[in-house]
Amino acid sequence: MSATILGAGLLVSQVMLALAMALAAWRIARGPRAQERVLGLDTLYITAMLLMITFAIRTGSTLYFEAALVIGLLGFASTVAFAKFLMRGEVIE
Amino acid sequence: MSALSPHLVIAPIVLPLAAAALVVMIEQRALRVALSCAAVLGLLLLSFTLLIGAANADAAIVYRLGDWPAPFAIVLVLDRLSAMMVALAATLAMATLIFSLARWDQAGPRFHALFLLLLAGLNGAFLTGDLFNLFVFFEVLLAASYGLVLHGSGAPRVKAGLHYIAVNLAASSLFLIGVTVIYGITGTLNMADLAARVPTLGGDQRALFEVGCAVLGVAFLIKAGAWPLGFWLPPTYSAASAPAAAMFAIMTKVGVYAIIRATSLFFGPDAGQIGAIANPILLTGGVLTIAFSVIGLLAARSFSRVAGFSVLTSSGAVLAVMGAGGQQALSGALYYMVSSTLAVGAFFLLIELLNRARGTTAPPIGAPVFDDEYRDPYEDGAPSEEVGVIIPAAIALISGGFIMCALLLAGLPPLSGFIGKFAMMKGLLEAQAAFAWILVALLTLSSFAALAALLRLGVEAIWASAEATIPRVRGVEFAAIAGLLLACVVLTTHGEWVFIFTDGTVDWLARSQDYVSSVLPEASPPPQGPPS
Amino acid sequence: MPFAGALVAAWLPTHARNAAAILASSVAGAALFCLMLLYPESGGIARTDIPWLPSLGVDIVLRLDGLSWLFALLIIGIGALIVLYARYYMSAGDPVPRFYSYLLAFMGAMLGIVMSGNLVQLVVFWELTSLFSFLLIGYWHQSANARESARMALTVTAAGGLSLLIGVLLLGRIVGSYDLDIVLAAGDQIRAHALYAPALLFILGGAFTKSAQFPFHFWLPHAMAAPTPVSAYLHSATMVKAGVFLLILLWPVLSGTDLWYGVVATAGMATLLIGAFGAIYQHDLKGLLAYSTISHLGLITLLLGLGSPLAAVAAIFHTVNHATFKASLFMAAGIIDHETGTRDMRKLSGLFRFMPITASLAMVAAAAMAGVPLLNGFLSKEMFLAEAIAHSAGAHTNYLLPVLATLASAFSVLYSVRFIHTTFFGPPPSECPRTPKEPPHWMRFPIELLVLICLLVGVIPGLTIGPLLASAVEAVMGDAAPAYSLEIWHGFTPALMLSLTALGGGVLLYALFGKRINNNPLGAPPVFHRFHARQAFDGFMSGLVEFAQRAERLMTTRQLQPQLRLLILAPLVVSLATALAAGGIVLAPQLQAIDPVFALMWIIGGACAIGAAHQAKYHRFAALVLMGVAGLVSCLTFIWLSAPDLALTQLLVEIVTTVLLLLGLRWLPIRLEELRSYSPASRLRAALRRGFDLAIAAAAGIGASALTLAVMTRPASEPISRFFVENSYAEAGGRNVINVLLVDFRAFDTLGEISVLAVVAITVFALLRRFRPAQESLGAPSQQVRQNAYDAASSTREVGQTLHEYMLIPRTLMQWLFPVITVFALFLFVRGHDLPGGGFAAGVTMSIAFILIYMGFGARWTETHLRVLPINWIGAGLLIAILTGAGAWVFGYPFLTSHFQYVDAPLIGRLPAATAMIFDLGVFILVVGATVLMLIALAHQSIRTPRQRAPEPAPVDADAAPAPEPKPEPAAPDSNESAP
Amino acid sequence: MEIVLALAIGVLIASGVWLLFRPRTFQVIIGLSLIAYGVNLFIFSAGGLRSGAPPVVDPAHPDPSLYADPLPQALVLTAIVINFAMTALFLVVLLASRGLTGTDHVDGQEPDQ
Amino acid sequence: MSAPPDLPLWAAIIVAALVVAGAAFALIGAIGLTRLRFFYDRVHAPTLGATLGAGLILLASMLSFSVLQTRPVVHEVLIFIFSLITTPVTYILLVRAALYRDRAEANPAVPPMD
Amino acid sequence: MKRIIPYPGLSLGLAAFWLLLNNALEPATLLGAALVGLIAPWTLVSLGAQPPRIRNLTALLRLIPIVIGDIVRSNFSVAAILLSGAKRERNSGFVTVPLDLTDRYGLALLAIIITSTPGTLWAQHDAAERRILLHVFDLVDESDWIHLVKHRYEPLLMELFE
Ligand code: NA
Ligand code: NA
Repeated sequence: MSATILGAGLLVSQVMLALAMALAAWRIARGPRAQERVLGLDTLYITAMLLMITFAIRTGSTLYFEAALVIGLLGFASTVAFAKFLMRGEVIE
Repeated sequence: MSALSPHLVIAPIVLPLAAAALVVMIEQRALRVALSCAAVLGLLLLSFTLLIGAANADAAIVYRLGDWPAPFAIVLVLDRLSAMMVALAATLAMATLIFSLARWDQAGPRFHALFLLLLAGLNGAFLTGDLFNLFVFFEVLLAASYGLVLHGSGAPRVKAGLHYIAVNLAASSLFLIGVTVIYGITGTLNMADLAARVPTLGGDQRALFEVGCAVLGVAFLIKAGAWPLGFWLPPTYSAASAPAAAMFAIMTKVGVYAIIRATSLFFGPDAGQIGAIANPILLTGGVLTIAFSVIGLLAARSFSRVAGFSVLTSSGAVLAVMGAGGQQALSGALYYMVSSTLAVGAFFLLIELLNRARGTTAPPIGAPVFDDEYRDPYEDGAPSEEVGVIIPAAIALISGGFIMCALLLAGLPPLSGFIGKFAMMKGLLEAQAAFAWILVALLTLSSFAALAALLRLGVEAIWASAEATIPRVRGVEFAAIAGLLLACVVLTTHGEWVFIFTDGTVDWLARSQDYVSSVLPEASPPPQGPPS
Repeated sequence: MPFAGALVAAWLPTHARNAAAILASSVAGAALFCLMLLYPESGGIARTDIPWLPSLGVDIVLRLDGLSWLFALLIIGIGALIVLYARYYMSAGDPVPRFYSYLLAFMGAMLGIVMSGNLVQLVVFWELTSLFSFLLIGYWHQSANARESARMALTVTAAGGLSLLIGVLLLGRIVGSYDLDIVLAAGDQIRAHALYAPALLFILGGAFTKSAQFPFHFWLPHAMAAPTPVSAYLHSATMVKAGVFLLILLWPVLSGTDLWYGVVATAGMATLLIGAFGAIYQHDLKGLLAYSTISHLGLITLLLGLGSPLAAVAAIFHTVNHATFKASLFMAAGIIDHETGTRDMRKLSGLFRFMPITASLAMVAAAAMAGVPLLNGFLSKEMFLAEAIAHSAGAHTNYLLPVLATLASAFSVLYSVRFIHTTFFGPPPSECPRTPKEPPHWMRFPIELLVLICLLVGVIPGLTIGPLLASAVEAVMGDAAPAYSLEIWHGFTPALMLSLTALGGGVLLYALFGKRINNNPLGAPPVFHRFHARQAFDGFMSGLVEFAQRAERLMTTRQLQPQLRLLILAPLVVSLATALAAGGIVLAPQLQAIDPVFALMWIIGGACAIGAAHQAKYHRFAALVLMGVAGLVSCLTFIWLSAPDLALTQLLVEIVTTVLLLLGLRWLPIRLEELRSYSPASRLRAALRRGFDLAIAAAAGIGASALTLAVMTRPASEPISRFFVENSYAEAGGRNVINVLLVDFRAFDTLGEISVLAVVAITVFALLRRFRPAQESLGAPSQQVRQNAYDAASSTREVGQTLHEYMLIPRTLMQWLFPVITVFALFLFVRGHDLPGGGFAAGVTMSIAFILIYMGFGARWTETHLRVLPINWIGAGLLIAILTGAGAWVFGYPFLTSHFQYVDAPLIGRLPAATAMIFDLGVFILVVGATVLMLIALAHQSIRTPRQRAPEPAPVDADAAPAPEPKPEPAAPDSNESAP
Repeated sequence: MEIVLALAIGVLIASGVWLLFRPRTFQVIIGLSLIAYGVNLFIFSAGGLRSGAPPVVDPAHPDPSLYADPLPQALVLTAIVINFAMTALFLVVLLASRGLTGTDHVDGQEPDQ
Repeated sequence: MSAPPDLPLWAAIIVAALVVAGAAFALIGAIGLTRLRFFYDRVHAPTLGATLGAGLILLASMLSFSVLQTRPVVHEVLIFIFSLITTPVTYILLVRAALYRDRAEANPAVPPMD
Repeated sequence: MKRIIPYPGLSLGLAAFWLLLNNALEPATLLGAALVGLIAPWTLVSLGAQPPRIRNLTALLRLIPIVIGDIVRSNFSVAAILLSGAKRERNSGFVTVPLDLTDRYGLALLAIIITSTPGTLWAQHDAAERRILLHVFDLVDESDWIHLVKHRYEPLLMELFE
């Protein structure tokens, strides 16, 4: 019973997160401007992180924690690089 | 071999690697030069020790890395073929390094490190007994070759380098796909284990394995420069700096080596039906490659293209002979491969001097854009730290070297190029191999084409412009070329030793079960076939 | 021995004329002495075997029988005379030692041919004579004529040598040996063999090119560009006789068939006539002699072609005779040239008065050439005519042969008479550049000697040439040697009649046509002048080159795209063929249920991959972002499918790659969508090309899908990976099998992989040290320009304030995150052996910490605050990894053998300690170094100062070059490499 | 599951191959990266697909059937690293080419020149 | 796909509710990202997923693992803290870059620099 | 003390970070945490970061629940707006807020708070004019937002850092 509830909840949430990713990807594809695309990518990163955590809950394994933490701690490095590129025309001055 | 330390087998990889690590950190040029020279010299001595060891051993010498049992972890396998290739690489490297000391090693940063890493990659590729590890060392040597082809920079090099890198990156993907299919089907990466498992594959598993091998084979053919996959080769080799190009003479041989190794292990006499797919492809590829090289030689407008197409001739010859069959022919092909590698290496180095004599050295790369640009002693005209004295009678020596190179490349008597071609032709005719006639004709045509091209260009370059500048040739530069040519002379005079060795090698390659039992001593009965 | 002499001579200084000549003549003299010692007793064969390549059946066999002794005598004897002659002929300005060096080397090679006891060895020396002939013809390489002639001669003769090689290979294939004695003993076997015809034709190809037989005769007249001693020696006396020698040598085994007769006799006859006819019209003395040589060679070939033993005897005899009189004629021509400065017969005249001795000698030699009685030429020519008659005697209808033979003889009389008449008689020369006089005596001496021989042989043949000829004939024919007579007088035989007819006819012809010939402006026969050998040859060669270049263009491409198309098509075709040949492959025997989330993820990922492909041309930035999505979905896939390590690593690498590509994007000027209008045709072509590409791409995708499906649904029975799972913890002390694989089981892969990183980082660094950015992107990006302009315009702001404000908050965070990320990297490193993580992941993490600081604060600031020495890190990391691996040697274990145990520490508990961790430390350090090096090498391009001044020539003294910038690259200390 | 992954790999490789044939260097580098994603997934898939069974062994249960095949994963890791290096290299070369030849065409010159 | 872990019913219900709620916030944010029409508006939307969405799901994870391992497992807090700190950096930089560009293009919807 | 532990707060934080990462309280982990806390902050010294001058830690303790509450509340209100679609008229726009806060850490914290709270965005900071530009998702009255920053967050931050 509990497994069913948990399984259903996780499945629903994963599908929702995946849809969220799809919407973010839509934004990336549509743009229209570069900053929208970066924003979409950032959203995608966070959503992917959440998806990883739901997956960890589902498998009961803590082995996926680091990957999620990498997104949380370091994922912004690439979006910051994109943003800096947009603002200054180069990433490292 | 028992007298030798077993660890010597890995030394050809570790020695240059460690030297590279040190060289990277050393600031003083003299120290760097000394270190890399010492390393390569050590490698040379070592490689010949191993060669003798391998020649005297009646089985492969297996080095189990990490002390893990085969076939699980990576093993190094020193047999006659790998020992020969390692020794060949070391010989070429010694000469090339010496040559580069005159000026090329200063034409870009970190030349010595790249050079040593290239050697480590080459030796790793020759020695490894593991398919994926072969990929890794292929990448090491390719990465270093990317560095070397770009060494000195300039638009022609960068243009050619871009193509070279793009093609090889795509080829590496094919390599990975092939390895993956093979692992997915057989469950192993160890080449001996693979050879043992191949006969047990059943049904469409075998078909899939063949597909994997086909993809892998295409990757190898790309590296070997086989037509129509080797278009990248002549432009790249022409654009590369002399030492880089000289080392490239052996790079295509890595592809050839891999094909010989894989074919003899997976498609050998024990593999049954499965061998049928390899030979026609190799034969066709080889024949087309030689034909292409004949055309290219005739059409060549510069020495370096002649050299590049000569590389193709020797690749194509080995491939075609592999495909055509015939033990003696293959032995001749191996001999020819050794000879042509050394000769082409020497010729690439000589081209540099020839061009210098004609006053047409590499085109300048244009004015620097940045103030702190790397200063290229080669371009600035007044090299500050050239090694070695200027030697007199440069033109005469260059001409003499050119004639020897021409004889070697065209396979004309009396030097080793002739002997190699002769041995191949004789073997082909005697084995009554398929397509023997076409091959003999092509080999003859390639001789003629090389001769015609070299005559045309050489007469133009050496005789027609003798009054032009007398080039400043450094002793080390000439010593390097002379060393390689001397090696070819030794190959000529002591050809019998070489043939005894290559005959033994061919014989050894035909006994793939001995290779397997060397690597997997306890696993005489192959694992059971899958329950399919 | 001559080879050794050649080597010594090569080392002599350029102008040591006398020394070289003395050396050369002593070599020749010594050789002659040796030869005398080796004179074969009747029928004896002196033979020395030196093993060379026994496994190929090729040994060095020196073999001296009567025939080869005779030829050797010619080679050495005339060689010695030429050496003497050349001492005076060559001018002091020429590099004479080189000449002698080549000459001696040639002599050696020629001796090698005649003394070869092994056919392959013969081929070797054969090609060597071609080579030295090339060098000698091209000796005066300042002249384009000499160069081109040399090239032509070598091309033709070397190609002939290749043909000979194939012939020899076939002979060896038939007989089973290349040993001459064995081959000679196997005549019947050879003639009966199916390969006889090709073998014969290939061998004739070699012989005919060498001996200038029709249709390969054209190179010889051009070889006259060589110095006259060379012409005398190589192109009349010796080298051109090599072909004849070969025919004589193999005469016992190859002749006697219809094919032999048809080919050899026809070629010989054609050559004989063409040569003689051509010689008549030459105005150049040497040209006349050259064509005459061709003609005489044709005569010899014809004799051999006839196939009868007597004809062969005549051939041998004539070979010797021709060598003597033709060499002396050449030398005489050389003297004339030397003394008058011209060889043009139209300018020469009445020289008898100025150089009577030389003229007399030349006249005698020319008479011998014409076949005047009491001279050696007469004897062999008469034998020839006799054979011609004898041969046609069998078939009474066939009088062609004697008629043509007589005609050719008459021609030869004609040009001999013309030679003598125009040169030595008539009024004194008026157009000569120099006043002629007699040459030094020693220059004349060789001619005197040779003419004497002509006379002696002509008068007392039995005493002079007789024994030599006999032993040569015996060597060739053994017991089958025919009876022949060397008498001058055989009575009024038909041959004598023909001989006299020819003599008379020749003189008559000259009387009739002499004037016309002498005034013929072409210097060539009426029809022949249309055929210019050299032009034809050049035309052929350049046609060949042009054809090759056209074919090459068809067979190759210098463009990348077609190469890549082939590269993708090849595996597709090959693997499809393989799969079909094997009867097809079942794609997916069993499948798992589809996880909808996973499917949804890949709908996104796939769409983004396609989007990236679509956008990459004009919207690079968008393509980069879209590619990032595909990468992220790959990471999620790794999570989904039990590969946390992969997900972790892929994520980290994704981040670094993004930064890297963005750093690069700064140097790629924006591509604007092209507004150019294309013609409909080119648009159609482009559309077709794209359609084709799309088809290949789709095929590649389908192929990849099919292969994936086939492989992954078909688990291997006994994968070696079982071993790793079973032993990872028990034997290697790590729970994370992936990491244990990387640092222990397959640590060697990792060593290679970090080497790749090191190489690439170094290459990137090296290439960027000489980076030449596009002109458009040289300046600061437009954003910076605008923002700085805004700052500068505002009174309350200073330049850079916008940047400062923009980065204030990110900087604060990045600064404080640096230690945090460092600790995280440490964490990943430490736990890697047991849980996801490891040296590589830790290294990339650490480098991201560096990147953040660089992004926040800029390169200059960062490098004044942190010691960033990536190159040294690379070296140190690699060294640590190697030393860890080599540490096992100390304990006698193989490289990279790891040792692990649990250490019981007080208070803390059991700690795992594996040497593999140290290896991983090396990986970590190297990865940090390599990643940082690549990134900052790119980043540094922005802070390099573009040159203000126009490019100027580089300073001559490099050490005095002005220092450019105060050490602009602290990150990459390369002081000894950059300008001081 | 297998179908999804196989299709994914197919799409990645097809997109990459398409870009590989395009004339601009930046297209080629993106193409090579996409191919690399595809190839990495392909290697990874060779061991068969397992969900929720990462190869981190519990010392109590070293039974291979409980874990995903670790070897392809290790191979992918190596491939990722090498691929990263090659991307960096190719990037720098394309930049150098752009600077030296004045065009971002893969052949270093515009096709119609 | 393995079965989800065996949690007590109460925990299962709470965890399921938390993940669904968190995912709902993320989804709403993504919908906003897609549907909103101006860039500056769009930036607000994904904050939902980054804050409450992440918080709820991480809470679920903490609960689930704490129950499963019968000890407090709280390291998910790290993810929350760091994403809370780092996500705004991206947004701040992006908005500033957009401002720059809009001003450069003289977009009237954006306040000028002074 | 400063010579051993240049940034005490960071040391504590990193030690906690280590413990959380390892998710354990074993002796070895504790030792590791101590080492990390002692050593890692030194990397910041070389980066020349000024240690924040924290005056009053209680201000932080008061701030945190306020911020969390605001974030949660804003989440719901923004979610409501997004779900309601275009039914309700909504204005978004920029608001300039004068600021007295000058400490970089204070500013950084404020920026994070404002940006993390759905509905508000930190768009630009003008140090010279001592003002910030915010973007507000649902802008009804500008002064509400100025009030929020000036009276809800800024005093606490000033208390904390200045
Ligand atoms: Na499989
Ligand atoms: Na916000």
